[in-house]
Amino acid sequence: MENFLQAIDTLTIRFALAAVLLPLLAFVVNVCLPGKSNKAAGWISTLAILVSAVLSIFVFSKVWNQHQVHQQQLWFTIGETKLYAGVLLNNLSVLMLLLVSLIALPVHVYSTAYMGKDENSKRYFAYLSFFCFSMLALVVIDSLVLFYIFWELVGFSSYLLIGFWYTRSKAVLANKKAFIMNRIGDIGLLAAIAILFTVYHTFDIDQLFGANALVRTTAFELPGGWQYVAFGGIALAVAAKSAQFPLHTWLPDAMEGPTSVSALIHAATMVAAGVFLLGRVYPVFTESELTILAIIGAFTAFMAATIALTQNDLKRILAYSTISQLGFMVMAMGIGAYSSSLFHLATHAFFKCLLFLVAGIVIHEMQHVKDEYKLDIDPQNVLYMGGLAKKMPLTFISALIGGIALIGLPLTSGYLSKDGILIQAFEWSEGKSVLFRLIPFGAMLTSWLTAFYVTRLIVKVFFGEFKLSQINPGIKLHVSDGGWQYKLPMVFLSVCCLFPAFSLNPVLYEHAWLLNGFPRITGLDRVNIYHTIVPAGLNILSLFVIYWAYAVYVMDKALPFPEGGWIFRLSYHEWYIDKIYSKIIVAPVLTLGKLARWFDINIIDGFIHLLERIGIAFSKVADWTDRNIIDGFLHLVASIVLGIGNFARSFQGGRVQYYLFSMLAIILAIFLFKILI
Amino acid sequence: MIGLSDFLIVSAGLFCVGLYVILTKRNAIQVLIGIEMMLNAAILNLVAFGKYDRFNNGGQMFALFAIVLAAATTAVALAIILNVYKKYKTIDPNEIHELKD
Amino acid sequence: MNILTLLIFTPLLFGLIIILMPSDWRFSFKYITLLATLIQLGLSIVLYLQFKSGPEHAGINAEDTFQFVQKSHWISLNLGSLGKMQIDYFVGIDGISVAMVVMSSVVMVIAALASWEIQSNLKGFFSLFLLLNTAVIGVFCALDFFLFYIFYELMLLPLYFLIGMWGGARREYAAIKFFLYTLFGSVFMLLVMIGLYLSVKDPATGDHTFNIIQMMNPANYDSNSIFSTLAHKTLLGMPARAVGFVVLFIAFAIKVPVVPLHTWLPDAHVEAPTPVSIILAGILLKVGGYGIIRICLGIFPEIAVSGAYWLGLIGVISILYGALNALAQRDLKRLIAYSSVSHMGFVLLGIASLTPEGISGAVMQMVSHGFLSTMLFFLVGVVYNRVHDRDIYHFRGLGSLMPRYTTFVMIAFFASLGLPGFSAFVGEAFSLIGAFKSPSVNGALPYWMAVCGSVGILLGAAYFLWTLQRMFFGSLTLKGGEIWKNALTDLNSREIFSLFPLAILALVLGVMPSLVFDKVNDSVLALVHFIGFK
Amino acid sequence: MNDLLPFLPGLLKQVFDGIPLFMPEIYLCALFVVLLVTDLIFGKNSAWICKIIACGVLIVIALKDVEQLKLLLAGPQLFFSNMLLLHEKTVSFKLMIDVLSAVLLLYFDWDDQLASHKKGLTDLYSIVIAAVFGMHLMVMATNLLSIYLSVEMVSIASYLMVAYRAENGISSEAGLKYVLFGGASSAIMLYGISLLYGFGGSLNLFGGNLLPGLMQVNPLGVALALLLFLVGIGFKLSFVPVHFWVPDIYQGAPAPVSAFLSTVTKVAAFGLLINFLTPFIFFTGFSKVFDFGLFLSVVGITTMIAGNFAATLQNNLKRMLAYSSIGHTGFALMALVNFNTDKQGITAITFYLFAYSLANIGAWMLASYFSNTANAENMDDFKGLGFKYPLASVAFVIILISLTGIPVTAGFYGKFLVFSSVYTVYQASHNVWFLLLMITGAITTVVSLFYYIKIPLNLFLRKTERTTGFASTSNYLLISIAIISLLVVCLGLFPDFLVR
Repeated sequence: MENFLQAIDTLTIRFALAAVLLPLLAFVVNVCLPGKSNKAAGWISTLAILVSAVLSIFVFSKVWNQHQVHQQQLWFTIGETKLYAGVLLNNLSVLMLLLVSLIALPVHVYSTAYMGKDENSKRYFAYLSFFCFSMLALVVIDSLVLFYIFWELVGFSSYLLIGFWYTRSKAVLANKKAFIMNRIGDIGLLAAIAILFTVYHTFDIDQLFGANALVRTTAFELPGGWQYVAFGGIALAVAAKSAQFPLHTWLPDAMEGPTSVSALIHAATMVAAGVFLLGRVYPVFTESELTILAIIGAFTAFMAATIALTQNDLKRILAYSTISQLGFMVMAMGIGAYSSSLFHLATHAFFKCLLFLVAGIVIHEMQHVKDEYKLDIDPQNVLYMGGLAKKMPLTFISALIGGIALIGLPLTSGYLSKDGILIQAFEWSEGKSVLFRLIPFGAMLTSWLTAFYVTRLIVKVFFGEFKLSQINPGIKLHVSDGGWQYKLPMVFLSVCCLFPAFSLNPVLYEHAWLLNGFPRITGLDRVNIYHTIVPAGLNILSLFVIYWAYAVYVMDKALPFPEGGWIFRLSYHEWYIDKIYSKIIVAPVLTLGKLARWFDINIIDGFIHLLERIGIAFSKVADWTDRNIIDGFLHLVASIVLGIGNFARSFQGGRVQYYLFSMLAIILAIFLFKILI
Repeated sequence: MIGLSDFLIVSAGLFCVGLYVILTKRNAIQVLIGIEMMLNAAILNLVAFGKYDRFNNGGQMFALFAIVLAAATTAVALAIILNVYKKYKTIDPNEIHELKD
Repeated sequence: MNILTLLIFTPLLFGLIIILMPSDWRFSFKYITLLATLIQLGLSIVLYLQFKSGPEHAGINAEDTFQFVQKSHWISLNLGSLGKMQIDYFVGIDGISVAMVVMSSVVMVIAALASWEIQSNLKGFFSLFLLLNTAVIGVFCALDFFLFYIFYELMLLPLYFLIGMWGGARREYAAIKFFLYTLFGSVFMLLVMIGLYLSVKDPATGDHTFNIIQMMNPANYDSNSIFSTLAHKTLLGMPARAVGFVVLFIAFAIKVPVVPLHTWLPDAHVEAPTPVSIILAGILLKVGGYGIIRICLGIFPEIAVSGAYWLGLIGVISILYGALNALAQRDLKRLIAYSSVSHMGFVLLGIASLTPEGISGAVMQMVSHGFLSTMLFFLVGVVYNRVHDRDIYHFRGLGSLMPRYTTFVMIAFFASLGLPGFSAFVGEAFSLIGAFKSPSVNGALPYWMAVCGSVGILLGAAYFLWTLQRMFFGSLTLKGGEIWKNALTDLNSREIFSLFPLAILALVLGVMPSLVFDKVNDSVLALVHFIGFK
Repeated sequence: MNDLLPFLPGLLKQVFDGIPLFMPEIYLCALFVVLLVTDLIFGKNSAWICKIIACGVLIVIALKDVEQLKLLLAGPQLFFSNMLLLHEKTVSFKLMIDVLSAVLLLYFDWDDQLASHKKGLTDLYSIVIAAVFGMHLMVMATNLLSIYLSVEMVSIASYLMVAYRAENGISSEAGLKYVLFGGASSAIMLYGISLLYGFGGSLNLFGGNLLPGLMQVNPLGVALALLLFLVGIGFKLSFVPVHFWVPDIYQGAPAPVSAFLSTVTKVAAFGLLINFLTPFIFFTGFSKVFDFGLFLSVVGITTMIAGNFAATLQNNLKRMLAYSSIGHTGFALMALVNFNTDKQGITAITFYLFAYSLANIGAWMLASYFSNTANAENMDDFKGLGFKYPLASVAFVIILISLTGIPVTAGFYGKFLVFSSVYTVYQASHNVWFLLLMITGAITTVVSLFYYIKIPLNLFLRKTERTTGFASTSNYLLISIAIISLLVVCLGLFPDFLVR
């Protein structure tokens, strides 16, 4: 029996390894393929990720809620430290394994159509496979050193993909920014790893944070409070990778990459790696450190949501919403809602990926329009869109599902996860001081803001009339949902956004199967009342917000052209609300959003640029020092040498009597010196 | 009575005069004369001291050698000065300074 | 015949052959040189494979644990009451040297390939090249201080001419600067070497000795000699052993180079022809690091311990200062030269940590930098040879014009900035981990140094990515217009043939660092043990 | 007269006893006469015959020198009424002088400037032999009289050599300066000698009561006398402050003569200085009267600095070599500072001087070579010549490297041995001056590189457009340069070959 179990485990490990390595293989094959654009490339990558996904499902089924599987092998020895490389499969890692491969699969299928015609499609798929490899490896490996390696490799592949169109200078600036900001986080992680190693002399994740976590059993204290540097380092790493305040500004810029990439990397998987890291090293944090995380997360969530309100670039809106949702996850980790955080990670991955794919299709079609009529517009600007719902119904429905999930209305997965977080946030703040109450209420407010901007987005894109036609009647819109490579992924992801994928009970988040895979929080008392009030209040108000937004963005334009009766019936009412709220709420909220945006551009980015400038200024100073001080010192030495030489030469005037005189004078001097001493 | 110290004083004076001559005179021959004066000062010393070295008579002997060598040096020097005069039409050592830094 | 001796003198032999051949055959010289380096590489691979690891082969301070030893009398001078001055031809390697020797052999092959671009005065170039090759390998193998010094000095002259005769516009200045800097260091090293020689006695014969290994044993010092560990003699009011350490350190630090002794390096690198830059950056800088480990740490361990703080400080300053300087450069080659300063700073930081992780990391970093700087300089050479310009701002969007070139540049840049999977990551990470470990294990370095060192990684990313962005990405604009566009052809097969192995090596060492660590480990442990953290 | 009669047989016996110890010098005398006679018989064509005879016999004399070692098994020998001393180190100095002179004799007529002298070189050969004879005496002299005699002998010969090319203005000017400066310094030296004689009551350095006598006189007087005396030796060695003549004379004199003055003469002068210093250093307590160690240290340091630093600014090759030879004197003085301890100092200085002389002769030969072929005198003239004359240029590099003291050349071992010997003394005495000497030595080594490297810099690193004005010259010169540079490298690889 024992042997049998071990054999099964070995098989599981092998499958997991295969799932990780297949994309790598696809990467190598793609690199070796001839030509720049090769049809085969897309299918090779897709095939690889398909098999990976299947294997992941198998691995998941073997490990989920069963014993953890951990196998390792000696990698190398340095000094007396042995470094092992191995695979650690527990609930967290198999969940991520499954999630990543399942999200990557539709994105790959989508990409074959979306990027297949690009002249460098081979390179694209090579990069994409490389990313999948790094990401899958990141979630299963068992050593902090390896974790760091793949942590940086996902950042690297994201760098490559953001700058995929390397001739666009904006893309290149964006990928540089992304890499360097991530590097800041990497340094933090490296420092944290090094400090952990210093204290515990191991890099093994299982030993450090596993069942008998060393970080729990052994005191983690260093003189001078350097263990806080470890925490700070991890926080920095999380902030950089998961785009948390103040290192979040790279993510909106990263939207310069292909939209499929944004869907996979910058919405679903890589940016979630920060949350995953928190999940991995969770035991290391103390109460106060967690609170800091919660504050960071809550603030980021709120701030990003306010910014998303006023954005006009389709992808940027989504990017800010991603930041906001990641903030939710980090906050959840901070308040101790470990499982809910991961739950939200999973649900968010699906609906955000879906939304990006939808955005991709829309942008793709807009690009067509732009190319066809040779317009000078930004195909991502939502102000030029509108009325697309009729032309691309499937896309519209998908967007709707994704949007509702993002808002967190019932029947969607988003409801389950997000409400869970909010409820627990209220429970957490129970009995704490008023200041801590800010977090749940802030989160709640953020939810409503989310509802607003999501509605605005969908309305702007899909409702009303096509704006370009309004401006220029000559433009005819003939767009569609696209081929099966577009439809299939959307359908798949849409299904995954609905509640049955996670819980049979559409209302109670606690019944979600996913939550049972992770330790429950014991520290929080269940406060029943929140379980009814919070979802109810939240959703009802959300509905109001949605309607209000709808009214603001559709009816403003729609009023002169009444179409639907129910809109018309409420118009008066709406006008009244609009009149009041636009003064009291909308204006301030929009101003706040603008303010936040301004803050983002001028203060945070400004600070980053300031740092950049300071860095460059320092480098100029260093350069100057090198040229003038250090080499100047050399020149000084040289001139001293020459000076002495010239002095010695000055006697050599060619007059022999002067020579004799100098000689005698010096001898006399020596003699006098002798007399004196 | 002329004692040793008198000789020494005279020789020292001679030496100094010689030195003065070689440093200041604008004529190579005069410089040579200065050198001769210095040599003679030394020779005077030697002879004077030789009085106290009865057994070896080193001083006197040395003096003889020195006189001979001085003559030889002077001969060589004069030959060279002659040569220089042919080339430069002057024997002022200060005028002849093609070799210098 | 001892394999090390073969390894050292094979290039010299070929160099003599080249000298004796008529100049009409000048086109065969490059093949002969390549052959010589390939033979050397073959020998070094044999050496690597036969090298035994294990604590009984650790080397460092135990003479019988060195491998491939050859020891024969070379010079013996009778000096009266001082006894005989006995200088041995004593070569042998341990884990640290084997890494350097193999790395050097590889780099030499690439440098030989890179030197195909040399057009003028081939006989002189290749014979000097091979002479330099001999000297370099000799330095890494010598265990007699005198022999070490001879090889060390022997590197100077060929380099002077290689830079001075085949270099760029300011080659005279660069060559003389390099020569004077290094000679300055080595002349004082000579003084310390003599002092050590007169302080140490071979217990077997009772004569003074230049044996480095015996210099490591405090028992071998004369009780009242200058460098005796017990006598606490002073030189000019300072402890003699500290002075000795500092002098030797300065000599090697010039080679490494550390701030502020580094200004010869950008000049020398920029002016040197590509193969010489490759050798300079790839190998010669390592001579400094190797010397610090073998000689400074080996002979003056207690000073190294007490001075570790300063060593680390200098290392950190080099990391940051070098990186900042690199950020400010607009000459690509100068940028890479400064990046070398920064990268070698990690070596110093790792060594200063005095932990096995740090020192192994430092050795790894040296090996890795050997390959990567070779690659970087080779790549700079490619573009320079085509258009004779290296100004970053004169190029833009090379990525679409020279895709293969850009690929290799990206590999080299990312490997250099410490992307995991490449060797530099392992070197830098473990140097830093050593530095982080140091405060709690031996207190040699404070934490903040490790933290500051880490910032170097960030700066490294900054200047490399910035360069990528400026030169390779974006739309194609060249200062030289169409002429340049035609001149800038993509890599040819010789160039790919040179670069590919380096990229692979950097990758393989990044994935399997055990290839280096397995050989190095025992020696590093022995060294750390010897230094005094027993 | 009658008083002396009883002593005559004894004195004569002393003389005869001394003759076996004086064999090389007797050969030299004979050689001198033979050369004069050959000149008379063969007239103008006698130059090459004289050259062959002179070189051949010098080699024989060198062998005779070696034979003398057998006589010394019993220890050092004083002879000719304690006038001269034969010692192992004097033998090695003599050997050095003979061998180097033989090489230089070969070299004389390869210099085109000298060879074109219309009166031929025969006279010059006899003068050289006379000078060599004087130098033999110098290294053996132990009596103030013999010292003075030998120094003057060499001086007079040197004056003639410097001014040999009477038709050349520069050469005459050099001769004039040399003779005036030399005459003055020898006069000063003689005055010093006379004072020493007066204070000590004896001319004999060894055995006599010179030193005890000096101990009883006012130290200041003794110091003055010694200073005046050292002027004469310093003139030969060219240390500060008696070095002013050097650049002018070396530049003005024919290259082979400068080579002669800067090598052989210096060797002899060092031999003399060692002889002179030995009794003072072994006489306990004399350092209170006059501290030779301190004096030589200070002089050594300033000489190194003055010579090397001034050389950095020179543009004329011969002048640069002149300054560098001043620097080398300073460095050799460093070795002298400590020769009292034991053999090591002497070995060091011997090796150093030989390595220096060898390389320096090579350098002067190259100066001749390039002046012959390309008319190159100044640094600029050397531009790009490396590619035109590769062998000579490579040899030049090797020789300059040896002069700088970089491995693997003889010069490096010279420096190395000197440093080690000073170190030994320092270790024993902890005299800070020795440390300063070493540091100065090290710094000036770096400085010396700065000017030596100028020549390879011009030869190889710079290009020239010049295409005309190249003459062909005797290949013998090139061959001997090559041999010398090879020798320099071989001694660099196996220095024990030389040190017996």
